[in-house]
Amino acid sequence: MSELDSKFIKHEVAHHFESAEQEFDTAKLGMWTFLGQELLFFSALFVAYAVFRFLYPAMFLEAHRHLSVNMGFLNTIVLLISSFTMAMAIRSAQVSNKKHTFIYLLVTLVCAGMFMVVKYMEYMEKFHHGLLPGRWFTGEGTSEVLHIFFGLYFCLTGLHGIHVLIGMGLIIWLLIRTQKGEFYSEYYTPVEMVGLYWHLVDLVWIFLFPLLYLVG
Amino acid sequence: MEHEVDKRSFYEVKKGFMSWAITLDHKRIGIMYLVSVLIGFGLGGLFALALRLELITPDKLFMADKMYNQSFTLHGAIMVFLFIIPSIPASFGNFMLPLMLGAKDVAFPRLNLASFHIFLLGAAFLVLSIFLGAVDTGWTFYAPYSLHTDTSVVCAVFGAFIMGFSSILTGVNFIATIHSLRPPGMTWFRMPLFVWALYSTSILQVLATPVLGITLLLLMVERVMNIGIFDPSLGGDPVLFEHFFWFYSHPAVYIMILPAMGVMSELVTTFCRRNIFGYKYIAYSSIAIAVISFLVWGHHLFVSGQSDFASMLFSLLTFLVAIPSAIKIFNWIATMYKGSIDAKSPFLYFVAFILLFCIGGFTGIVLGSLSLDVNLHDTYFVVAHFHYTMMGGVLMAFLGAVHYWWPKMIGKMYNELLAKIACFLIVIGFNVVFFPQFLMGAKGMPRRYHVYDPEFHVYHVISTVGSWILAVGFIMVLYYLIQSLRNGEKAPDNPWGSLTLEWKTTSPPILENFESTPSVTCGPYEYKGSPS
Amino acid sequence: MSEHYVVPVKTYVKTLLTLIFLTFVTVKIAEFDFGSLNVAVALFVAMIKATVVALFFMGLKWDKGFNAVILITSLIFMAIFFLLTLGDIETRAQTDKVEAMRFGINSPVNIIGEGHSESHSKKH
Amino acid sequence: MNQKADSLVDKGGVWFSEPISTYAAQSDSLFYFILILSIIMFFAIGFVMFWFMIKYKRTEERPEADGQLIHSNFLEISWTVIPTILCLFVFYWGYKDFLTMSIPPVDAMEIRVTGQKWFWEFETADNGLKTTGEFAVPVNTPVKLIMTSKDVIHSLFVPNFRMKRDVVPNRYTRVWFEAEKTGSYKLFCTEYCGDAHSKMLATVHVLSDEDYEKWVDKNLSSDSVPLDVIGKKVFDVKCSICHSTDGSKKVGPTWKGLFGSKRVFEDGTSLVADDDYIKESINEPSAKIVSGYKGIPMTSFLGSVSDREIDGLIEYMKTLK
Repeated sequence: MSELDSKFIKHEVAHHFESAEQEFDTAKLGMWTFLGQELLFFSALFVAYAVFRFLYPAMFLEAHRHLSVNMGFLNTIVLLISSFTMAMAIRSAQVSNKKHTFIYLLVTLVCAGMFMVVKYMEYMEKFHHGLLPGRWFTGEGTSEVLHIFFGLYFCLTGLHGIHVLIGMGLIIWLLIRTQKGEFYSEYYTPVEMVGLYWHLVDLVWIFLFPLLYLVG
Repeated sequence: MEHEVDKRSFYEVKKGFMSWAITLDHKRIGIMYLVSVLIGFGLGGLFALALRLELITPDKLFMADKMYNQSFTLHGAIMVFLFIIPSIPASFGNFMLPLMLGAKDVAFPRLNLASFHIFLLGAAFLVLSIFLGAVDTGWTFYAPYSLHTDTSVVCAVFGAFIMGFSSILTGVNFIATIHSLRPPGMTWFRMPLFVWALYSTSILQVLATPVLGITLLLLMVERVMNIGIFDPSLGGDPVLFEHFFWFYSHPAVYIMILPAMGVMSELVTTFCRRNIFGYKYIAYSSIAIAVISFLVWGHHLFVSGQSDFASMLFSLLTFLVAIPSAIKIFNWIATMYKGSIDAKSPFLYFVAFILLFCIGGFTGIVLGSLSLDVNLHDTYFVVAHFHYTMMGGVLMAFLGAVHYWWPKMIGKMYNELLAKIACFLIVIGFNVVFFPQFLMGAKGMPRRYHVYDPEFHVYHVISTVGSWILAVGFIMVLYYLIQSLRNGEKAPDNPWGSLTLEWKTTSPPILENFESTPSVTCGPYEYKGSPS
Repeated sequence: MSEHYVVPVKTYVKTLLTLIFLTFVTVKIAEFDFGSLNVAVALFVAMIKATVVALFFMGLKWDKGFNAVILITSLIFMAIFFLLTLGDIETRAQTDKVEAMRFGINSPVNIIGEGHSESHSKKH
Repeated sequence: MNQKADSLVDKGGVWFSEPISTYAAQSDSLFYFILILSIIMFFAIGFVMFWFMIKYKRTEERPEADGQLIHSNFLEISWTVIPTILCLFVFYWGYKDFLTMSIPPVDAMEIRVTGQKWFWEFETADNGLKTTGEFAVPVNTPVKLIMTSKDVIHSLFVPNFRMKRDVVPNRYTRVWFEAEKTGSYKLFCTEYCGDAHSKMLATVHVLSDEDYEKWVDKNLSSDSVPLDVIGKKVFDVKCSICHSTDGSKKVGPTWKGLFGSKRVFEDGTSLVADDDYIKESINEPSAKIVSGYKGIPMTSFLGSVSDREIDGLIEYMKTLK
C-alpha cells in the first residue's frame, strides 16, 4: 500500500458504513435497482412500439426502409467497443493502473462522441427528407400514419441519445477524478457504477438496432 | 476508531437555514418532507373546501365551469403528488427507517437530499402551473383532452414528472438501506413491519414510477410536437395512454396504502402490548400486494373500450389483491386478543382506519365486479370509494403516525384530550362528507359535474356540511400540535412503552441516532409473556 | 476490497468478439424472410447479446446473487406490462375491424385546435 | 316530446334508480349480495374490535397483555381461503352479467351515436332519423348503440339502464339495451370532456310502438318548418352551451347582434359577419378566431350540421338584434 499511497488519494468510508466492502456492495445494489428503474422507463416506449406495430404492420414495413442499416450497424459496433473499453477501465482501476484507466475511459468517451456524430448525421438525413418528428413531419409515403413510426423513432433514439450524453458527462467526471488519483484497487466505486450505467445504454441499443433498422 | 458521541439532539447540533437546506441527516430531511406534505395537504384541502362549497347549489355559485374544472384537477393533483404519495414513506420513512434498523443514516444520504430537492422542484412546477392557466384535465391527464386544452398541461405534467424521480430515488435508497444497513442480529424476520411495508413500497416506487415518467414525457412530446401516439386524430390510441397511466397509477395507490398498513402494525402492537399475530403473513402480504398491484391496472378501463377479454382478466386479478389486505386486517384484530389495550389517540386512528378502510375495501369489491362497475364507473360512488381508502385509510394512518411518533420526532407531548376530540370530529365529518356520495353515485350522479340535476341537491348539501366538520377537526389538530411545539411538556424517550429500536434512543434522537450501534437478539414485538 | 475478482483481459476480448459476431448475425438473418417470425428471430439474437453483456461486461456472472434478482424482477414486470397491454390491444382490434368494415370507417375524426396538422389531414 | 325525464332519486330503492333495462335488476342483485356480506363482515369486525377494546382495556392492575398468542395456521388458512372463494364467486357472477351487457342480440335495432363537445347526436339506422340531445326507442325492443366521438373521449351513461361505455374518437364502441317500461330517462356524459362536461346531457324516450311511429313521423317531416325555427332548435341543442343570445360572454362570443357586425380576429384582420363567414365559422372554426377567444378550440361541425340547418342558424341569428 505504501507505494500506492504516493500516487492515490486514500478513500474515507462514509460514517454510516462499517467497511469499504459494505459501502461498495450497497452502492452496487442501489445502482442495480436504479438500472431496474431504467428498464421500466424504456419499456413503455417498447410497448408503444409493439402496439403500433400490431396496429399498422404495413406502415412499419414501409417505414424501416427509410432508415440506414449501415449507420445503425456502425453505431452498434461503436457502442460495443465502448462497452468493452469501459469494462477494461474498471479492470484497470481494480489493479490500480491509473494510466490505463484514464486511456480506456478516454476511448470510451471518444466512442460515445462518435456514436453521437453518426446519430447526428442520421438525424440530418431524416430531416432532409422531411421525416421530422410530429407536427413538422412532411415525409412522403404510401401510409397515412407513417409519422407515428418516426414519432417513435425519435422518442426512442432521442431518449437513448440523452442517456448517451449523460453518460458522456459522467465519463468526463470520472476522467477528472482519475487524473487526481482517486481510484485504485481499494476504491473504484464510481467507475464501477458509471460502467454499469454505460452497459445499460449499450443494452438498450442492442434492442433498438434490430427493432428499428432491421425488422420490417 | 472510537470517537466522542455528541449527546445533543439533532436539532441543537447545528442551527440556521443552511443547516436544513443542505443537511445530509435523514431526520432533518424527514422533518422537511413532513412540513412540505402538510403544506401540500393544506393547499389541496383548500381546493376541496372550495369545491364542496360550490356544489352546495345545483347551479353555479361562485365558480365558472372552467374554474371548477381547474379546482378539482388541482385538488386531485396536489393531494396525490404533493401529499399522499410522499406523505408516509418520505416523511416518516426517512425519519424512522434508519432508527428502526438501528443505523446511522440511510444508505445514500446525498441522494436522499437530492430526492428532497427534486421533490421541491417538481412541486414548484406544479404550483407554478396554477398561475400559468391552471390545468383542467383531471389529475389523470387523459389524452386527447389534455392534448388540446389551452391550460398549462405541460407545466403541471413536468412537475409530476420531476416528482416521479424523487419518488424513484427514495425507493432506491430505502431498498439499499434495508438490504445493507441492518445491524448485527436483525434478520429479515426481525425487522419491524413498518420496514417491511416500506420495502414493498420501495419496490413499487422503483418499478412503477418510471412508467409514469415516460408516459408524462410522451404526453408532453405529443402536446408540443403531435407525434401521434396518443392523439386519435393522428392515428394514435388514447386508450394506450390510459394503459400507461394506470400501469403506474394503480400501483401508486398501493404506494400510498402500504406504508399506512405498516403504521397500523406498529400502532396495534404498541397500544395492545402484544406481539403481532401472524408476523410472516403480514410481511408476505405486503410483498404480495406489491406484486399483484401491478396486474390489476385494467380495472380502471372496464368501460373504456378495452377488450372484453382483458376486462375479464383484470377483474379476476383485482379480486386477488383484496385477499392480502383482508389477511392484514384479520391479523391486526387477532393481535388485540388478550392484549392490554390503551386507547390513546394514535390507537383511535387505528380503529378509525380499520372501520373506514373496510368500507373502502368492500366498495372496492363492488367496483371490481365487471357488471357493477359498468353502472358505477365515473360516478360519485367511485369518488366516495377512493376517498374511503385514500383518506379513510392513508390519512388516518398518517394522522396516527403523526400522533405516535410526534414525541420522538419533536421531543414534546401534545394535549391528549384535544387529540381524542379531534379524532372523533374527523371521523364523523369524514363520514358525513363521503357516505352520501355512495348513495348519490349509485343513483347515477356522475363525477366531475359542475352543475348537477337538482334532485341530487340534498346529498350535496349534507356532503358540504360534512366538509366543514372535517375542516374544524383538522384545524384542531393543527392548533394543539402548534401548541405542543411552543410549550408542550417534554416527552420521555419511550412514552408508549414500545419495543422497536427507534424508542431506544433519546427524544428527539441525537445526531448519530444511537450512542452505540444496538444489537438485536429477538423479534421487534416481543412484549412481556411472548413465547420465545 | 482487493479481494474482488479481477476478470482476465482475455474474457473481455472474447466477449467483445462474440458480440460483434452476433451483430453480423443479426444483420445477415434480417435479409432472410421468416414471415411472422422475423421479430422473434431478431429479438432472440438481441436477447443472447443482452445476456452476454449482462453476464460478462456487467459482471453478473461473478456478482452477488441479489443483483441478478433485481434484474430478473424488472424483466418480469416489463413482461407483465407487455403482455397485459398487448392482451387488450390484440383482442380488441378484431372487434374493431369487423365494425370498421361494416360502417366503412375512414377517420371520423376532425382535427381539433389550430390548423397545425394540415399535412396529416390532407392524407386522410 | 319535451316530457320531463323520470326522477332517478324518487323512484327505485335507497341505492339504485328504477331498473328499466332487461339486465338491470340482475346486475343490482349482485350488488345487494355483496352489500349483505359486507354489512355482516363490517359489523363482525367492528364488534370484535370494540369488544376487545372494552374487555382487554389496560388498567393499573393489568398493565401487560394476558397472553401472547401469535400464530394459528388454522385461522390464517381459513381467513385466506374463505375470502378467496367468496371473491371468485363474486367475480364469476359479475363477469357473467357483464357478458350479457356486452353482447347485443343479433336482431337489435341500430342507432349510431356521436359525441361532440358538448352534445349527443343520434341517428337511427333503419329510418335515417337524426336527432340531437334526445332519441326515442320502442319499448321491449333490443337496441344497439354504435358510438364514436368527434373530439375527445366522452362516455354515455343511462343510470336507469345500468349502461355505460366510453365514446372514443377514431374508434367505435358499442352498448345495447332493451327497455321494459315506457318513460323518459336521463342520459349523462361521464367521462370528463371539458368546460361544459356537466351540461352534456340527453334524454332517452322509451315509447310504445304507436307513439314511436308518431315520433318518427313528426321528426322526419322537419322540411316544412320555417328556417329560423330550425335554427332556434339547432342552436338550443348544439350551440347554446358555448354561445349566448343575450350579449353575455360564454365559452364563445355571444350571437346577439353578431350578424352584420364587424369581427376583429386574432391575427389583426377584420371582416363583416356575413353568411359565408358564419358558414365557415361552423365548418372550420379555427380558420378565423375572434380576438380574445384564442386557445378555446371549437370543434368543427362539418358534417354534423346540414346546409339547411346552417341556413336556419343564420336566419335565427338575424333575429337576435
